[in-house]
Amino acid sequence: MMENIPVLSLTILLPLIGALISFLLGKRGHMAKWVALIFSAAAFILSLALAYEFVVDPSSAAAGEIEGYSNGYQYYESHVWIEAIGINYIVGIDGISLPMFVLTTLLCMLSIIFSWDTDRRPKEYFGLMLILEVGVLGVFVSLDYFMFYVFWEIVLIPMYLMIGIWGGPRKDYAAIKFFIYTHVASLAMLIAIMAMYFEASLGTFSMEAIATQSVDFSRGMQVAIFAAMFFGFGVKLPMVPFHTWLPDAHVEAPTAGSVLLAGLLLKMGGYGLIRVAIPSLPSGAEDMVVVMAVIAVASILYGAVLCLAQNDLKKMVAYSSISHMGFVLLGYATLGELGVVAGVFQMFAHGLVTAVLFMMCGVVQHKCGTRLIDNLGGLAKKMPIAAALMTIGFLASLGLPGLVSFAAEFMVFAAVFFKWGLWIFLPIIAVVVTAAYYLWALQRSMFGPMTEKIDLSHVKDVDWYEGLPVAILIVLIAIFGVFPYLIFSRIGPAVEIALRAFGGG
Amino acid sequence: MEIWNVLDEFLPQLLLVLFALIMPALDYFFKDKRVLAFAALAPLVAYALALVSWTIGGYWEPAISEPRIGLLEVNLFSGVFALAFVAVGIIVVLSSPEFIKAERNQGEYYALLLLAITGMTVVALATDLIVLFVGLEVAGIASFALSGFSKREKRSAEAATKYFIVGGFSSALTLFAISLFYGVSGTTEIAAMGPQMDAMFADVDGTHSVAVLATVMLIAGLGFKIAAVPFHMWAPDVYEGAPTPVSGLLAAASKKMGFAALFKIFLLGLVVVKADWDVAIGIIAILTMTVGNLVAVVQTNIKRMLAYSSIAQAGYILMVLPIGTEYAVAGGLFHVLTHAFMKSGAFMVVAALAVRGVGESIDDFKGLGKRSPFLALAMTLFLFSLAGIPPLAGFASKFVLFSSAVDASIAPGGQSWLLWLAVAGVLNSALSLYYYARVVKRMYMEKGSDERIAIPKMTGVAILFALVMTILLGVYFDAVLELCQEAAGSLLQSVP
Amino acid sequence: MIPIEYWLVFSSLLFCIGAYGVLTRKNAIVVLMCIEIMLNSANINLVMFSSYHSVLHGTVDPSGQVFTLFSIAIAAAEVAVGLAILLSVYRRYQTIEVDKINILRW
Amino acid sequence: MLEYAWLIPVFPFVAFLLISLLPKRTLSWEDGAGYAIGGAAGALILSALVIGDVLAGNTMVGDGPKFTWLVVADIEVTFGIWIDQLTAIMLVVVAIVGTLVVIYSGGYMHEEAERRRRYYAEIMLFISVMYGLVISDNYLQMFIFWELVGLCSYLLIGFWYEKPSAASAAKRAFIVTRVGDIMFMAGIIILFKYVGSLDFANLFGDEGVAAVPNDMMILATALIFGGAIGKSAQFPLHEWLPDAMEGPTTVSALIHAATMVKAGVYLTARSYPLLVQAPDTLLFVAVIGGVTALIAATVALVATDIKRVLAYSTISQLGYMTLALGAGGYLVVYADSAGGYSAALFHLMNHAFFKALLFLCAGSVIHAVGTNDMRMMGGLGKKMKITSLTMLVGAIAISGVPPFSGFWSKDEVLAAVYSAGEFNSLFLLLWIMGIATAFMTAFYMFRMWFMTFAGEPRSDYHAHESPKLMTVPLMILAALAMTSGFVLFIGDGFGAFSGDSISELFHGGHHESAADILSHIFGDPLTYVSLVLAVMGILLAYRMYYVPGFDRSVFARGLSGRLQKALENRWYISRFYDDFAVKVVYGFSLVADAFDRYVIDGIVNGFAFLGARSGNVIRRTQTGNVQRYTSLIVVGLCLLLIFMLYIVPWGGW
Repeated sequence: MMENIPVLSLTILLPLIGALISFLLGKRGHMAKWVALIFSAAAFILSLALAYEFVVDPSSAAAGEIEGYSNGYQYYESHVWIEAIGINYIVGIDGISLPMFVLTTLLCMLSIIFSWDTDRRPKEYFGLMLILEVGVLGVFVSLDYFMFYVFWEIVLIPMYLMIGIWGGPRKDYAAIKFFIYTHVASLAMLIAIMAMYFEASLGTFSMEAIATQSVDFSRGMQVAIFAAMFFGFGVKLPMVPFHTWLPDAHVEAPTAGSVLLAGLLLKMGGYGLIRVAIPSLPSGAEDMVVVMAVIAVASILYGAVLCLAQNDLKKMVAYSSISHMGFVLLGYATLGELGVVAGVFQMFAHGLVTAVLFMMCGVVQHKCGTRLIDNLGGLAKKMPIAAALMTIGFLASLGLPGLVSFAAEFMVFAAVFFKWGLWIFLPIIAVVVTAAYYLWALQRSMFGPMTEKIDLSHVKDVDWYEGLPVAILIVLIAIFGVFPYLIFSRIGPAVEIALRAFGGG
Repeated sequence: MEIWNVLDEFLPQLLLVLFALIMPALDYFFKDKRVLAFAALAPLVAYALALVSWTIGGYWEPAISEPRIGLLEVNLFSGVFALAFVAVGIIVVLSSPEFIKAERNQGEYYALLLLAITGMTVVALATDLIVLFVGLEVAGIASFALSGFSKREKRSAEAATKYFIVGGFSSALTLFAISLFYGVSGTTEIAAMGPQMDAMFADVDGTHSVAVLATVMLIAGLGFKIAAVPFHMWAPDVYEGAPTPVSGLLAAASKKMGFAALFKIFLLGLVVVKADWDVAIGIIAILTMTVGNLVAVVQTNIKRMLAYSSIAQAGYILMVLPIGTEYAVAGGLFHVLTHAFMKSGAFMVVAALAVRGVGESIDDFKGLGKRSPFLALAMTLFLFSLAGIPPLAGFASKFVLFSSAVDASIAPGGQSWLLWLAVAGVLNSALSLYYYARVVKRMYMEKGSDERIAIPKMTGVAILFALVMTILLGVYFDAVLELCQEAAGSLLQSVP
Repeated sequence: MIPIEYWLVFSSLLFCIGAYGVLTRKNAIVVLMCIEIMLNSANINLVMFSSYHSVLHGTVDPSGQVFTLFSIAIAAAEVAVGLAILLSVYRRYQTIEVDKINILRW
Repeated sequence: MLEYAWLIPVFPFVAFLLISLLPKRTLSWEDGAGYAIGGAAGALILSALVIGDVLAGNTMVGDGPKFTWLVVADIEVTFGIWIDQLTAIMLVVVAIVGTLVVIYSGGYMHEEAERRRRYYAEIMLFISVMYGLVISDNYLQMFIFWELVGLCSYLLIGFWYEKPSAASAAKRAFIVTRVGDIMFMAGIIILFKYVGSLDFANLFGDEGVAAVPNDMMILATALIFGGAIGKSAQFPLHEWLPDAMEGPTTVSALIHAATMVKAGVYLTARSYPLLVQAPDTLLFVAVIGGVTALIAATVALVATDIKRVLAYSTISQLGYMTLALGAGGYLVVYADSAGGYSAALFHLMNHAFFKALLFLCAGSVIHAVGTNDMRMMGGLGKKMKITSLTMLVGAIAISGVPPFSGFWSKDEVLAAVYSAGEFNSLFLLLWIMGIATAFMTAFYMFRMWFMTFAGEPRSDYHAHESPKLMTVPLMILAALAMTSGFVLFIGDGFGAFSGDSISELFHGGHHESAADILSHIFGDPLTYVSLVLAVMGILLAYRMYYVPGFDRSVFARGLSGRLQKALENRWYISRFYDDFAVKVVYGFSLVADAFDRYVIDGIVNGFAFLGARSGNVIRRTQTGNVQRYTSLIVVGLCLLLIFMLYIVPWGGW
């Protein structure tokens, strides 16, 4: 069905075209949302088709049977870009990037729907969103370091502008903090990339090619490069103590911005670790295991404890992201197939769940005019659907079995026990704390008597464009909670390849 | 006849000087002063086309005739620099007529502009200290006059005075340094200096110290041109006071001339004493980028901010000297090229706004995104490019530049301290993002006047040219990077 | 023949005097003159080294002397431009004392 | 039939989906009550068929249909169904009580016009996942449903979410049980590591058991029991259950008395093959059970909220079952007898019936009176004949008066504990605690009954008997409470039936005839000890709460006064948790937040500030005086010269 079509490139290109059209709409700014919807939906459909055609376990099929197959990657495309220093345009997708890829197109489309009532500078708003999609998609399929970095950085600008233009009261501070903090991290990664390029001295930036050399780098070199990469990816993740850009960015960002920030941008960090850092630098990863584990556990617990103290719903959700992304890192830190697969799955799960949470925070903000828990209360009476959706979102996020996060968390815990035994009791405490802050927040904002601090007389329930994306996400959360196999089976073989350097995982 | 050989290699410069000389006449004959600009463009475009078709297109090769008299050499290294100078020249000339509309004696302006560019190209071509010094001075004197061109403008006169005093002082330092080098080497030919100095060190006691003294004075003298810390103080004042297109010329071209001289002298003539100066220049590089960026953060005048940003950029390029590999020089050349476009572009946006009566304060940029989407977008891209955000030109060249430091530090037998140059570079890039983003914020995130701004046509063309190049060199820079590598090779292959 | 050290000391002194003048004198014309002194000290060096090398190598080495001619010409041009600039400054500021010319700062 | 057992939860689940998703207009008959009853009944019928199959001797242990949940590396997690005698007992309970409660709800929830729909949806979801929990064939699957029943409990406790106390109680219930849940999770992860599978079939087999090292087995079983502590409200995690009474009474009856809280006991029973490998854990189980039984009973003595009395009673009875399981494990290990095990299950089943009955009666009373406070009631016996009579049946049953069901099972439990004393004398102490509990149980049950139904009304209300929809289930349950004890004598007897599910663990396994059992029970003097104590409890309650003129204020003075105060404050356990949560945990989080804001973020902002500040400082050096600039050139030149002449030759780079 899709032979000889550069599907990946096409999927990346579509939002770019959409963005350009959107910017050039001139006086017809109100059309921007349609343009954005059409192009993002087209990208989503393409990515779905791609996921459908994706061969689940490439190693079981004969290599020749899969169109565009190369060394674990499907839909592989390779073109020379800058010959002088060996930069290539290489894209390909495997089981690790596939869930991220589809998640990206999905969340972008849903965010666009969610933003349907945006009437402030819609051209720019939707255009930037599509640009962001281009960047994120590019990151997830790039197989060339230079390209990877370029896409990685492209993401920053639209997000900076989104926070800065459509943000809340402290947007200036938050936007610039986000921009510079994550940029510093990217630059650390950049230096690591340079070091890998020269140490491998192959004259190419191709990830696969460099990986063949980098696994044999000296231990010291590996640790140094890994540390730089870890910092670069970890800030994005974000890990404690380099997380403080996140709450600020989230609190000020517009809802759709938060959704994409938490749903996709954080995943870039986790994705980078497993795509680049860990498989390419096995000795470095092994030496840094303790650091990774300690930071991961610290993120999980610290993030969770901080959530308890938050008064702003969105800030709470932001801190919960820190906690949940800690599971990703913890999974990776085990360096075993189980943990890594679970970590990747957790990224996917968190992407779905956190999108719901931020959207619901947005709904509360739009309808009530405030997100401060102290000012809320008893909203379930006024907006029952919103309350139900929010409850489901919170439950999903606290790792309720049957919803998508559980499988990931459970497997991460299992992997941790397999590797470190009874240390498991440290991160597992977070499960209780997580339940505590979510339910407490729910109790104070949605339940109880109706608040008198704000005027609730005109508060309506969710609008269709708010409810629909959330409902779609919730259905997916339930589906993948009941059938995690669908994703796990795809991640597994890819992770197996990624962990080859560790002697069979 | 040897003299004809020289003239042959010197043809573009002659053309430039010729046009410079007829400028006053043209000024006298034509009422529409745009004619002057087009006349000034003619030799520049011709030179540019010739350069492009040679360096990138490869359609012809300069005929290098033997025997040589050893004052000038047309090679790819000089070609790249000349390309940068001419490109900036074109951009500046294009945006000048609208900016200096109200001034008298516009013929002089273009004449000086052409002479300045002539001087710069001479520096790029020079293989002998005498010619190099002459080139420096021609460009310098022309730019002193240029920066004072807006005679009714108090700041312009002040800028010229300061530029002139500091510039004269630095010329004296340079000349004295050159005289000392001549003393310890017995030659003024750059490539021959090294071996002769080596022989001298062995023969005569104390000559090494004299060479070090001369090196220091040369660093100071040329450090003035590139505005390296602590020889940079004049730059913000002059860039602020000078007419904006001239500021663009100073930041984007005059500074590069300093690098042309530095690369030649240090990498060709002074490699024998590299151990003496490499750490010092490394420290200066780090200081330069850091101070430039730190002070840029607190500026309120956009031209001043861009001036400090130029200082910082000079720090990046200065890395090349201590690294000294071919790859590093390629990165330096590449950055020279990209910086020429993005910095001159940024200055031209300021110039275009000034033409329409918008002030130079960063606050005057409020709401520019609404008032003039094109100028705002162009400015955004120039600034992000300066900050090194992909996929823009500034990123590509910085990437090569910084990676050369990494390369040199991890290569077997490399000097590991060079890594700190890369680290300082990236940290400074992040720091610089702060003030660039602040301008972007003013343009897009803050409300200003609603009045739309019509873009001055010729300046608009200049900006568009710079913009296209800024994007192109970021997205597809294969040919240019290859050229820079070859150019670097052509410089370093003559190292004895 | 006068030993080379004498010449060096002489030119260095001249250079320092010039530099000192540039740093301390308020009058821009005097500053300009001091710059000329500095340039001339370099010229002395060039001529001196030229003859020194001629003696050392036994061949005539004219490049230093040629250089001096060029630099004298350049210095003249510089003075011309400099005086013009000072003139225009005087028109705007009614002074040529360099420490009064300081609206461009920070 | 057994392979279709997975359909049991599907019925209520479909009902749940229909009720929650159908458009409002389509959904008829009291907002979904019809679908709910249909779903529950469908499950009931299917359960009955399955139970019939099990009674006929068929089981499905580890050989049923499987569904792959996920595959990672060499680990495959599959879900399936597991039907044995233990499952059947739970199915009986869930099916019968579930169906009756749903029917009863039709009357009870009549006035909740707007919310009935949500109620039915949630209750259907609960029944569905409860079935799922019961038929799970591995720990992970069980854990999933385990959490889901917790979720339903959360939702239903918070049914009247606008009441702050309800919202708070719901949250508490979830969080406290979650503490148990993470222990459960940790426990199964430990097993997962050593056995590589979570299927009961693999875990309980000889290979599975042998694969786990002894200390890890103790830890794992103790942790799994930790899950039971949370869910079955055992000490010290029992305080959520009384709070959970904020929910509708039907919910209390179904979830917080008959089914969900039994899940912990069920889990412990299910884990028997592992528990018997770790006698230390068994002892722990028994001690927790005994302590729970006693403590909860003491608090019930003074509770004035009718539902809280029942809640503490539930905790106490659950403690009984746990105690029996602990003792039963000892019997299995040392005496090759499944007596304690089947006693626990027997009590589980009986308790489900009579406690559900009691709760529903209480619901009927509350429905009529509009308050939970027994001090406001009194004299309801005349107005609510059916309710008072059925409740009396329940009270007698729980007090352990023959021939009602409670007597048989309670006696079995105590007998098992006593005989375990032979192997560890601690059990004798536990037996005494059990006996004391039995006495107190009888007392507080009749205290409740007398306060509610006897005497004169103590406040102004217009009580009336509840509608048929409510009283019929009451009567059915009353009948069951009277008779369910007799299953002891049907066929091979309940003991043999339930013992079959762990029959491979013990070797004695002789079956007694009905006459043997009877003579066994009534031939044992200990039976009379508990019987007499129960009767004394009833009489004491009669004296204190029925016969007028008894001055209860004597208890409010001195030591007993302080004791009473402690009891009224629930032994201060709840307050301790509150203080811990608010002062310690929340306080800590506030400190952490301040740390995050001012220290970690402070450092980040500090860098920004430092940058701007130093920028400003450097900027000020630029005075505009050109001679300053040239001076700086000279200074720089000198420094460079010094550096290059003296430092570079010395430095080691």
